[in-house]
Amino acid sequence: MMSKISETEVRAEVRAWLAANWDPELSLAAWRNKLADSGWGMPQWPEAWYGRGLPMSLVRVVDEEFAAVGAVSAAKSGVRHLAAATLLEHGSDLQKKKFLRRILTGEDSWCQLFSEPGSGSDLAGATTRADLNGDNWIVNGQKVWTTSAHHADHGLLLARTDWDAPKHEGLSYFVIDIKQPGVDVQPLKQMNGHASFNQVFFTDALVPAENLVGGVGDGWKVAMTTLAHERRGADGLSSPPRRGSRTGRIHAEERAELETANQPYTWYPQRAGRVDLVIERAKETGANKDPVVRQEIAKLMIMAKSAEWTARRARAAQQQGRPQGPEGSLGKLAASNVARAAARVHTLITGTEAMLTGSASPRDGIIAEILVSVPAISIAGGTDEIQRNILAERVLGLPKEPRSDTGPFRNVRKN
Amino acid sequence: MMSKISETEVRAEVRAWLAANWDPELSLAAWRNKLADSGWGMPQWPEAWYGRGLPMSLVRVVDEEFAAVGAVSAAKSGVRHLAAATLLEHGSDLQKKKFLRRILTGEDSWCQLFSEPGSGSDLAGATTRADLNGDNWIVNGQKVWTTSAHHADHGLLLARTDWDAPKHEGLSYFVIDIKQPGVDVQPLKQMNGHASFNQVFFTDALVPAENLVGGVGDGWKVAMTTLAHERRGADGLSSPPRRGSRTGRIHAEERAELETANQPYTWYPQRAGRVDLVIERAKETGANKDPVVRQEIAKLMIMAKSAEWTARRARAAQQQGRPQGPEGSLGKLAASNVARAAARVHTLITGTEAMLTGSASPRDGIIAEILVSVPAISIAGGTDEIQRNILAERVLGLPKEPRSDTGPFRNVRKN
Amino acid sequence: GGAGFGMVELCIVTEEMGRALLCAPYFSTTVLAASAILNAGTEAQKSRLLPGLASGARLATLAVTELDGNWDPRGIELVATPVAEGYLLDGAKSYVVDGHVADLLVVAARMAGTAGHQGLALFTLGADSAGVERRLLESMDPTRKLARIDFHGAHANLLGNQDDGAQPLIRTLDQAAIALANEMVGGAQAMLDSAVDYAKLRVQFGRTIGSFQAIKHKCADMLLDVELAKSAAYYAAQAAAIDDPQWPAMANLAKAAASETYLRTAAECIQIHGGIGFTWDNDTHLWFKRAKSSEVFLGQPNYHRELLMQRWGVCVGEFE
Amino acid sequence: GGAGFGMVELCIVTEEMGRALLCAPYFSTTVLAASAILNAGTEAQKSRLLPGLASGARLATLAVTELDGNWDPRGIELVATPVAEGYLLDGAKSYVVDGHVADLLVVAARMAGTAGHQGLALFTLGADSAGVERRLLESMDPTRKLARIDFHGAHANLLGNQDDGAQPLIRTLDQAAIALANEMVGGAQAMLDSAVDYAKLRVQFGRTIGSFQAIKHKCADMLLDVELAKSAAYYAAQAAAIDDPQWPAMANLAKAAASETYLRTAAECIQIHGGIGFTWDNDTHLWFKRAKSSEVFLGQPNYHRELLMQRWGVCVGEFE
Repeated sequence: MMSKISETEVRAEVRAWLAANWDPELSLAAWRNKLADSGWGMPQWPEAWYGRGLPMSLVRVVDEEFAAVGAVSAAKSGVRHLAAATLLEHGSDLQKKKFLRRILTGEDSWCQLFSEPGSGSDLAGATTRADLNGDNWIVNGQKVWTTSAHHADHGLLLARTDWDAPKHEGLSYFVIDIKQPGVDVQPLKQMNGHASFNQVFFTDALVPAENLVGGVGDGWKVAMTTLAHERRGADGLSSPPRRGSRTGRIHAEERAELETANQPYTWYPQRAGRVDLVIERAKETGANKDPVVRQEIAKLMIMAKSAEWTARRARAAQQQGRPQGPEGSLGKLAASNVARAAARVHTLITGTEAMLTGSASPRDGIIAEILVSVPAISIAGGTDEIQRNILAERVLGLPKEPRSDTGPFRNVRKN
Repeated sequence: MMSKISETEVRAEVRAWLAANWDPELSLAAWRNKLADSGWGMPQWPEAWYGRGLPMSLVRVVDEEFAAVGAVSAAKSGVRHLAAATLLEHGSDLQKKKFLRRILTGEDSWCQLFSEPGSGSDLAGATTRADLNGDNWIVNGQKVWTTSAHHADHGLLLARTDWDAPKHEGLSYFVIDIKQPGVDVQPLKQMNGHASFNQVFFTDALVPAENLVGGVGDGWKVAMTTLAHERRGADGLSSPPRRGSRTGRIHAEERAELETANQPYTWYPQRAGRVDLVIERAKETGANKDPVVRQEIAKLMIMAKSAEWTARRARAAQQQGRPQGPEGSLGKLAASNVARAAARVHTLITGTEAMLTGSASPRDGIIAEILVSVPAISIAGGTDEIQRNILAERVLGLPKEPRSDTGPFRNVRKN
Repeated sequence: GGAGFGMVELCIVTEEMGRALLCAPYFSTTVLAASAILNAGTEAQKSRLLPGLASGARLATLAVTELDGNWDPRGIELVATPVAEGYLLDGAKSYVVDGHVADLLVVAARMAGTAGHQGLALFTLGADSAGVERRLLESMDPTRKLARIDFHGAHANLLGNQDDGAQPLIRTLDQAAIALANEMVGGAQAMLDSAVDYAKLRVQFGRTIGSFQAIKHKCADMLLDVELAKSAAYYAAQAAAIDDPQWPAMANLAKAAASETYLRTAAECIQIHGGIGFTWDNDTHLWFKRAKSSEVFLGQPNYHRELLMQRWGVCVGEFE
Repeated sequence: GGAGFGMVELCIVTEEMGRALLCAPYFSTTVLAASAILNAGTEAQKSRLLPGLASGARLATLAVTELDGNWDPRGIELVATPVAEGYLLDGAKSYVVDGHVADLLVVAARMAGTAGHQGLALFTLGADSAGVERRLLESMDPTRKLARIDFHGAHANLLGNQDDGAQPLIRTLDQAAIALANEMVGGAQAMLDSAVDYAKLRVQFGRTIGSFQAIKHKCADMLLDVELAKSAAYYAAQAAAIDDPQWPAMANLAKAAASETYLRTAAECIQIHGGIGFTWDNDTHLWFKRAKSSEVFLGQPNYHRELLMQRWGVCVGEFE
């Protein structure tokens, strides 16, 4: 009953506020500052911090009302929302004050500085070091696989502050200013020609002591929060479709923002194998007349559909309250199998033309991009081997392997 | 030059001896005792022990002459020849005297008592114990996967004599008399209905001290000799085809001997998948008209042929002097893949009839026997997983895993 | 009403039976025969025939496949000839589940001189009728008994009315494929559980074998395999229950998915058990044989994959 | 003489080139064009054309496939029309290896009004002849350059005599398939070596990743895969060398085996390298792209498997 009432109240309140304030001719920043001040941009956030402390069930109502008038939302894309979630949970008031507003106005963009050349699967093996010197931490080392670092303002940095503690206990978590001389951002080109990631080199880069998130040595715990939100984000909770016209200054600015945000991800659908194209392609090439090809298409579609329905079952279980757990690895592993199978079937269908690439090749090069992008899916975001370990240990309860990385990190074998 | 001459000599000598002694109306035992006395039965054995100390190159000559007149050879089948090879290398003179003659006359048959329910892949983890009591070792425990133990006279026994030594160093090797009250032999029925193996239970079984082969604690080293000869035997060095008639008492006795020896192995071809039947079956069922089936047949045949040629390349390399090494595991692993694929293709070809078994089912039940026998090939004689370890470590030189079974065996975790 | 009344409940039962490898004649009587009667029978026939089957008083089965083991109804050759009252059946059926013990037989036959889907209909008769000759076949899977049944002018009644043609039979086979898929994922789950339990128990080289990555990753792949096949089987049952127009295609999808998964999982379960898993006294082989027999029962995976492609209109289907 | 004069030597070279990923125009000039001339040419033509190719003074290639990428000679549509002296070629070829740099073109064409294997023949002409239009294609594999070549009444000479028909061309394609199979196993070996070397070097969780069973077993499977494909490629080369009547079927077998193996091995090599293996600066992708392109070059595995079955008489072959 209670929530029923407040739902009506909330709907009335937000509707009134939008009627009074929404204006497509405002600048993106101006509008989002209104959102920050009113708390309607992130209604689930605490009232103290640009929110209204609403339960998620009511956030949906606010989203619906925003959608109804086509109002632009607070900035949510990319690492930004991971930064916000992490700071809300572990950040100091000073840090929240410094960063949260410009996160949700979208004026600042953020990147994640966890992976290193020497620690990919083994994230906690980071060797980028931070040493306290007076009021500053001095950072030296290298990070990699950083999305959009080249136009980020701040980075979420995992660095080692104690070499005598065990691996997971010697790490600390910082917010680092990317736009400083000690930080050098280089693009990293992939085998499919895209450069969606960066390498980031630190040479005596500075982090003010006040930018330490959580305590010294709490880095791994804080990073887990970031990663948990990243996983949840991967589930892709989509907002309701927006009604209303898309004209007006603010929409133009938002489109530009989204374009920049999505630029690194244009090849991701190809990485997943573009199962959606398989049957069309079979028909347009005439490969559908070959019973051998049909068998392979069927095997692929059976796997892909089953994976889709497995994800659906997992979500249903979550909605019945079960936390999104290691089952996530099921979807990740299934996605790898599906993508590899899809690449095989696309080759089978495309035949000799699969030797070509670029705009003159099938589907303006999309097919070729599938073939050279699929190898990434079983690596990025945790290799298939890591996913199998997670499933075996956390879902099936099989014992861990004997560890070789215990004791002081200083003495642990490294690259 | 030298060997050229002695080849002629050997040929003349054996030919003369056969002319004077070969008589198909002799009893098998009588004839083979002549072979033992003359040394022509095992010409590669030392002169002191029923042989003539000939190099393998000349043994071929002797085989040819035996074949030419159709003379029966010394008993070689089964575990017998492993026992002889092991005793020749590690046995005491007393042991050679006691056992070798009746091995090559075929009057005694032998079995191998290595595997245990608790130590399959991990052979050195044997827990069957032998404790010295006066002039006898008292044996207690259980062995399994023993071929033909039910009509064996002696067994090659691997048992633990020291529980404080590390795993491989606490084992000793014995010749045990199977026909004694303390030894209970039970058949072990498999999922395909055959019972080719036995379980052997020891309850205070006795082994005279003089039957210890090698020293106390040398068991693993001695067992390695047995296993090496077993592997070599698996290569199947076949003798030249025998000419001459097959009539006469001795041939009847030999046929009976062979039948007994081969009885446990009748299903082994089915275990390997019977690739030889695939194309015939496709033609007789009309499945060859289905392009989808043809693809699967082709995949199978390509794998099978490639495996066959890989084995041939390995043999060629050995003939050029390279010792038969871990590459053996390649063939073993390939055989598993081929057998599994063959079972799939036989099912695909046979269709609904694959639900049947017995004499009324396709090929008098052979197809059904393939389907329920193939699962054994990736387990027996070392699982696929063990073969992969061998290939990774001994061929590719990848590092071993950290061990969990070092230190006194008493403290090692067991089943 | 609709195709799938009770499909979800039916599939929950078959999944459990598959897991426990129960050998009750449930599949023959309820999944095959009762569904056929529901799909084809007149109201009168339903109320006359179904209660006995529901109560378990009578066992029944459905005879479709003939000596060539073809599951495509167009291959049916057994002929029904109309007589004064009812029909006479002539021909042979094989691979009839529980055909040796069933009291009531539902038989798919065609009118003389017809071909393809034309002229197909379902008939019922008592198994003890004159002109019916039954022989138990020696089946690899001891938990699924099969019979050959010869009909020499055996007197039978038409189920429903003849102009329904092949549809009730096709619908029955699709429903059965979904029920079988659910039975198979139950069996696959049992094999996964058994493999994992053993891997936690069995020690080699001083460690439980479940701590070796080779075994851990094998089990993880089995888990994924089983979860995917379950999703397909459950989805198909749901689709049939709500009479989603896609449900027949989902039957093909689920049957193909579950067949491959069950066999792989059973084989891996034996592999993880090692030698002991190949012995008669270890029950694993019973599931393995059930998996083998289920793989081809109601049609092999490649048959169902081709049907799926045709029903999805990937190619011009000669099927429907 | 025979089909395979020098086949073994040829394949030793291509295997090494595949391993090192050499981009010399060896395959186009020696494996394709020179073989075609040896198979089809008159003695006079051989002694006129081959020395220049052998010395490397002139580059040459063979143009077979057309815009549809079909490797079955029966699909050739490019027409040769006899004129006073020689022939005029009209039509288009594509996927011609090194077609943009070759000096001499060997072209498969058919006489107007013929179909199937009838009326096929090989022709030679200078790449700079009038009526020849060449365009470099954008190929995924930067180490295998491809061109489209259009012929508008270009003047060409018949290679050999016309009544040999398709046989010299078919023989050339079979030889090329064997040479390519050997090139591919060379590449696969390079991928295996690279993966193993990296697995011995790379440390995660305090151990070299090569000490984890997941990686060890992956490498063991790669080893088996590569050894089997090598055996097929070597055997086919031998069979061709001694003109074993089975050799054309062995060409199909080897090409299919090597294609699957090379691609799997390259993909696993990237997987074992992890993220770094997906980067442009890590050379692994060059072998991967070569594997991808080799998989379909001269015909996909399923095409060669079907040919194998037909040549073995498993089914009535429409091929030969």
